[in-house]
Amino acid sequence: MRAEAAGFEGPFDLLLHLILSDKVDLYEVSLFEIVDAYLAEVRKMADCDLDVATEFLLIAATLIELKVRRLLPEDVDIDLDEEFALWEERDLLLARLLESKTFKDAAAAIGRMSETAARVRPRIAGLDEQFLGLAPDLLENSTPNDLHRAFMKAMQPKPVTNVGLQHVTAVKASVTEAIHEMLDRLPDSGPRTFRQLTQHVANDTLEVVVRFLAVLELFKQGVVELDQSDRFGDLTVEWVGSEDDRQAALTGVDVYEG
Amino acid sequence: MDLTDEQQLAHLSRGIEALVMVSADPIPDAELAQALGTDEVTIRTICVALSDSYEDQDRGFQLAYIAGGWRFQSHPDLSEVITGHVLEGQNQKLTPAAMETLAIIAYKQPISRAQIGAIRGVNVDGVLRTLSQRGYVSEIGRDEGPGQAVLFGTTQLFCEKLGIPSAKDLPPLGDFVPPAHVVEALEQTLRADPADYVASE
Amino acid sequence: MDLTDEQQLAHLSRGIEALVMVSADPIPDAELAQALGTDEVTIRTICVALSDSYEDQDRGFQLAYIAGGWRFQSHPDLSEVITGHVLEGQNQKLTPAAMETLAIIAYKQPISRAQIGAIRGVNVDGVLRTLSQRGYVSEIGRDEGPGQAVLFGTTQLFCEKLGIPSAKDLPPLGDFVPPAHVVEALEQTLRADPADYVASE
Repeated sequence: MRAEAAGFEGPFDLLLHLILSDKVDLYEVSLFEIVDAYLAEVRKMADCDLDVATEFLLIAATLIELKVRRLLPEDVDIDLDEEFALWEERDLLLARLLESKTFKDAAAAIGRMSETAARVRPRIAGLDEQFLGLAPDLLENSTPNDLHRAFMKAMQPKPVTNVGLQHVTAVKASVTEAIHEMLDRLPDSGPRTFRQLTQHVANDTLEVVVRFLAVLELFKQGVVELDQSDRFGDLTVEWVGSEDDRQAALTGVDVYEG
Repeated sequence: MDLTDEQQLAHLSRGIEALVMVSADPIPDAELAQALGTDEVTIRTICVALSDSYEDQDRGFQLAYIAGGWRFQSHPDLSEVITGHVLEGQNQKLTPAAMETLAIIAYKQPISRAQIGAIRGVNVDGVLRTLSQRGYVSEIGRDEGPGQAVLFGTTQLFCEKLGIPSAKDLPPLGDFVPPAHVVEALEQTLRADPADYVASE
Repeated sequence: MDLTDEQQLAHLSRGIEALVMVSADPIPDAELAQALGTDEVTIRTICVALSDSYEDQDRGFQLAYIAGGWRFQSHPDLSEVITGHVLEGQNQKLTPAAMETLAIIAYKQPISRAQIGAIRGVNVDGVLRTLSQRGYVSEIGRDEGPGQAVLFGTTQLFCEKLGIPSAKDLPPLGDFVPPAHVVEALEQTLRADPADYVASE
């Protein structure tokens, strides 16, 4: 991974480095330089892992938004919701940076502790041989296959089990997208059944579930009404919000899921 | 057997010395207490007294409570004598990424892969593999939630490598929260309000 | 260094205590003398003095000259305590770390301590000692390279315990290719020509 080769293992690492780099006086750092330097780094990562690049791009997008906001003259009318959303993202970014810095310093302390601890060696000799006869046979009930298994385990990186996590993360992202999709369709369509709303993804259970969660989220926000006349009958979804609600619902979706 | 208190104390002291001497790993209070037919508080008191006596006598070894148990170890003063002699273990240094991930796990355990990734901002699969291969972290459970995510925590070896009794004995995380001027610098740099910005220049 | 005789004596005493404490095997006079930059006679004199001081202080351990070297061991008085403790630890089994080390030796023999350490990523002195004390592994030769490292292999007892005629009868590894770090570890430390190595099997 190129990002790692450059010494930045994550987007927060890089941003922290740019802001706190001791080459510049802390109070002289300008957002503009940071954004430019950040983008330059992201550009260098052209052929890096897609996941990594995405994370870096997310931060870059927020930075650009912040930069744009600063460039705008004060009296320009800006949607208050958008403004709030930007502040929220900025605070989130700030929190992540502080967290990152905290653990960076904790890691340094742990490193120093291990250096100190390395100055001593433990006693490892174990039992005097006169007592060894007493101890039970340690290989009792072991089979050649146990040895084989132990060897394979010693040779191979521990199999990294990854139960469910990927799809949990995926659901998170897709709910956001599903809400966007609903907001595109619902306000102008009149009452629709949930079945109609999910027709195009009907063969993918996960996608249907995601849309169901999106509808629930909008219901929670009070911008849709749900109606189900029979048990197990069709669920009707109706938009009852205003155009402003539509904007709010859009920006209210938290990209980072911090 | 009728023993005076003093004799009893001497017997326990000697027993502890002998047991710790032949144990290949740190030996917990409870195990010493059981082997010597006494309670853990007594064991702990005697161990501390023994440890002090070695220090007072300027011995080249220590009795230390590390990774959940008592062990004999060389005195830190003598690291040069020891390192010159004992074969170094193949302990390559961890990368900064691995160190930071280790710190996150140490302070936030039990913690899932996804949670670590969220704090680091990147996928941590490779680093986690290194750390568990080294034996510093391991799976210590499963999340009860729908995904039943694997939860990671630090190991005894981790405590041994740091010379601490348990992960609870790490310095509090609060000690590392950035000082006000750093927070302010970060805050200022990311300030979005043009009015503030113009004013501050 | 300008030290008084007394300081010098204290330094040597502490050095001996530290070295003997952390060594897995008895350390000969000559080795201690070399590590501490003095002569064997001085070492022997100090060791005897140390040994006497432990006896005078009624410690639960001794410094004893056994099998050509000095080592710490539990005091014979306390063998009952140790015996009781050992017997209590009934369902003892090899730790996973020891099992993996044994497996590496079984499949990759002859193999040096350094090679095993490089594959396991940790110092394996303690585990190796346990395994050879139990008679599961032993020295089966010396590396031809400059270091003449001791090479380990499994024993007849090991095969008996597992119920196989020889270590060659362990389940085959098939077309398993060891990961790069293992190959590197095996090549790096073993100086002998791989051709010889295969031929000698």
